[in-house]
Amino acid sequence: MINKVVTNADAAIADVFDGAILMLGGFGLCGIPENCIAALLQKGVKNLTCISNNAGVDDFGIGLMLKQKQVKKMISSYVGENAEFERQLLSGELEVELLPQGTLAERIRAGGAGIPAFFTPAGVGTEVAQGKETREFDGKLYLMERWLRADFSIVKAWKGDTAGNLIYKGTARNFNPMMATAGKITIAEVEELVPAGQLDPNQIHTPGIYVKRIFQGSDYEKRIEQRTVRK
Amino acid sequence: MINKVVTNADAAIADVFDGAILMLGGFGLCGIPENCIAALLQKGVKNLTCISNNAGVDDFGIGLMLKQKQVKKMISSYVGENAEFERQLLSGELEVELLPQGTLAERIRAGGAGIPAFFTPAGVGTEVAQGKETREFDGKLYLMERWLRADFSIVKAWKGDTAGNLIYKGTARNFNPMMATAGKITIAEVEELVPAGQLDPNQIHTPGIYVKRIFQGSDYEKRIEQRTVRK
Amino acid sequence: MLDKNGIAKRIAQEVRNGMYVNLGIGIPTLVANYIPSSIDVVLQSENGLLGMGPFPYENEVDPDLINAGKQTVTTLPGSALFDSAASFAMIRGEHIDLTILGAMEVSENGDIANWKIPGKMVKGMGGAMDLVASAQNIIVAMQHINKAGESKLLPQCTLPITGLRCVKKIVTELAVLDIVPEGGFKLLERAPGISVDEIRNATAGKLIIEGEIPEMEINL
Amino acid sequence: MLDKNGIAKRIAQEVRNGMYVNLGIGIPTLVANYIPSSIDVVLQSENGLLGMGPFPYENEVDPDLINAGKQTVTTLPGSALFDSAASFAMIRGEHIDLTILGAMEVSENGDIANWKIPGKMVKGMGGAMDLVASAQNIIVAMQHINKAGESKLLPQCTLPITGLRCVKKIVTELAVLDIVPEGGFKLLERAPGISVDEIRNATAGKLIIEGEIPEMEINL
Repeated sequence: MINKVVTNADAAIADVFDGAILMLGGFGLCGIPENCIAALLQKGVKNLTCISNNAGVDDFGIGLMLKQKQVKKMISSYVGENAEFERQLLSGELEVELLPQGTLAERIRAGGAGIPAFFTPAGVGTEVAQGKETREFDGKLYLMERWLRADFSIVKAWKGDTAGNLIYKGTARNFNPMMATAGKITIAEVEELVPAGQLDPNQIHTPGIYVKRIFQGSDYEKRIEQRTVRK
Repeated sequence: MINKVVTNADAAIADVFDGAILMLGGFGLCGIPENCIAALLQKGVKNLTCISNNAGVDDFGIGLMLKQKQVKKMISSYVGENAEFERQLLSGELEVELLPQGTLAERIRAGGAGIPAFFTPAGVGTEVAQGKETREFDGKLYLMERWLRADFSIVKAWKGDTAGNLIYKGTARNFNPMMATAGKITIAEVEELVPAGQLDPNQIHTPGIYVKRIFQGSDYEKRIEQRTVRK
Repeated sequence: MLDKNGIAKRIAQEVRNGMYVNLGIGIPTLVANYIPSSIDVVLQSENGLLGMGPFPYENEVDPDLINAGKQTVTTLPGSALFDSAASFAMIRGEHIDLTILGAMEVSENGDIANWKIPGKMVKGMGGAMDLVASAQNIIVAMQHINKAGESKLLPQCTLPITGLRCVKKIVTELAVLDIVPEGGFKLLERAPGISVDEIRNATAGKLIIEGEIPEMEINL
Repeated sequence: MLDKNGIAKRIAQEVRNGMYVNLGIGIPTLVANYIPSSIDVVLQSENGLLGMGPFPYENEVDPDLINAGKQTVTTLPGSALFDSAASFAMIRGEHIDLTILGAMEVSENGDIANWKIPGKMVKGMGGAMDLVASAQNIIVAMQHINKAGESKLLPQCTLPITGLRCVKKIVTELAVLDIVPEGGFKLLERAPGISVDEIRNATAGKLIIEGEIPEMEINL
């Protein structure tokens, strides 16, 4: 099986260039590629377009890249937890495109699946419909939405093997599997990297064909945004 | 958790009516719902439209339903292993709509996912394009294809739980997961039925929400079409 | 007059055995606390979980298991996890029986506005536009009156729309109302101690009152 | 002149380290036998398997594990299984590096016909139309001449089309040819013992011959 292993996050993101379009997995801070984000901060690459459901918080996740002004544009469904984000947006330093979450997810899937456009009812009659074709099927209105693709997709999984196969855990799966399919180059960081053959082929969430580079990450913080417990 | 268990195949398909549109899982004879097909033969329901990648062989699978003249129309991608099929088709007793396999799979997924139409490059410039909108995106031509939905989707899984969650094995997965999402009523037969809570929620292929009725099948024959071995 | 928990309790009475339900952030999340244990209901969280359980005990907290409000949660036996495309396929494909969410405004023909206030920082629509465009049955949990004292039940929404002609029922601190197909808020129940006149005064859109309007039956 | 295994052997030389490859039914399936063990290649079977291994030993036969030709197969370490929608998402999304399939006719602009003969029973296109519409690189394995003695390399296809302008290379019992962007079969190699004239006589479409045409290097 083809070996996709690179040594670490720095090696994995070495060719990310100024102005690149990135997809970054995660929902809130859950399932984000912490190691690669740290490496992108270190590298200081700029003018990025980041496709990610959220924009992190002020001091973690994509929020750190915003603070360093590495991001030119965000394509997201919800960006509400971030004061620096708000400042840059109001000052015009940052551009934002907001999409319904299901539309964002499906546009990314479509990018990976070679489907240039599809119809969804989400956003009909709203601002989201501006400039988009509206069409009726069986008596209901739908918007035509285009695929999304990226120069680099950066995802985080729970387990991975040297052939690039990935398994996610819990709700840390979220946008990671679709993004893995939609990047020209897909980079995966995993908590546990095993030799090819140790994962059950019936249970692979992302087949290795989509992953160009894989490495075992370290020091995962897994910060919780809303720690809610019962007594 | 909601309990979806019914006693057997007869109970599961009791309300399948003459003229119903059925989806039947399987690729060739691999992963077909053997118990439900036997029950449909017994029940003798007629004028069915069957959406299934293949049409079985003369003496197994959907081929048996053809022999009993229960099928009015097949929607498939490949129907080549069946002499009775050929006879009925040439005599005009049977109607057939042939679709590219990926288009068939995606139209079924779209049916389950609430996407009334999407664009695919498969079939551009061919007979399949007749009557369909052709459209250019980024310099490449695509066909617009509509969703497929069924009155009943009948699928076969390896393991299932009482809440309707399903796990498939090997290439017996094939069309079953998409079909499970696209039926008004989805019926699942499984080789092993376990109480809710015994399957790992990370490893569910079909979430229980899609399954209306589930039962543990029996006497699986699992006939092999092309037994090929090495010495 | 109902408090937030009262609204949640009343909405919980709408939940039926065997339903798959998506609960929005805020009051809708509280509904889970009041669903009778005698009925089987499965909660969907659109970040990729079916069969959501209660908040975890301290020693059960798992950062890889959150709900759409980013709160730590648990899974129940029979739950399933999936990706965001699969989750919204489930929503868009109308497999969810009931969606309960909050709103800033609802119009008498069922339009809903709940994602954006012009001039204020826009946080985004998250999954709300997908949910309202596809749900078979939508109940809105909200205050009848906004902080400026203005009705939120309007002839037409004034804020940017989230979805058209989708809301079926509204439960507020004052009343339970259905949106009828021909347009209008049909008053079904009064909150304890609230008069029809109080509801009429708080409703800017077309209010339909037929016969005696009962006070709701609810254990507060 | 090459036999079927010879054609498969020659095509195997086109496979590069790190490629993901889809092999059609017939001669293409034989290609797997001749891929050098020194290179890592992953075979995709469009019924839902990546990392297909050789046919099983008798005691390994599993009816739940077949290839797209319905033959029993095995999986290799690092393989993955998936459903048909995911499989064709992989194909349609152009993630497969090389597709090798058979054909009844190929035209000089790369059109392919391989699914239907008018007047004969139609078996269906299976996955062929998806594969040819999306593959980055398509090699056709076929006989140069049909059973009636007519060329299968034509100015235009006469049979119903499977896909337009998609074939990149053809390997027959007589020759290796590229389809060039401006149209035409560019002769690259002769099969052992075959002359340029023999190839010219067997090719009805525009044949491009530049300089000396070497005999192919192949261990038969």
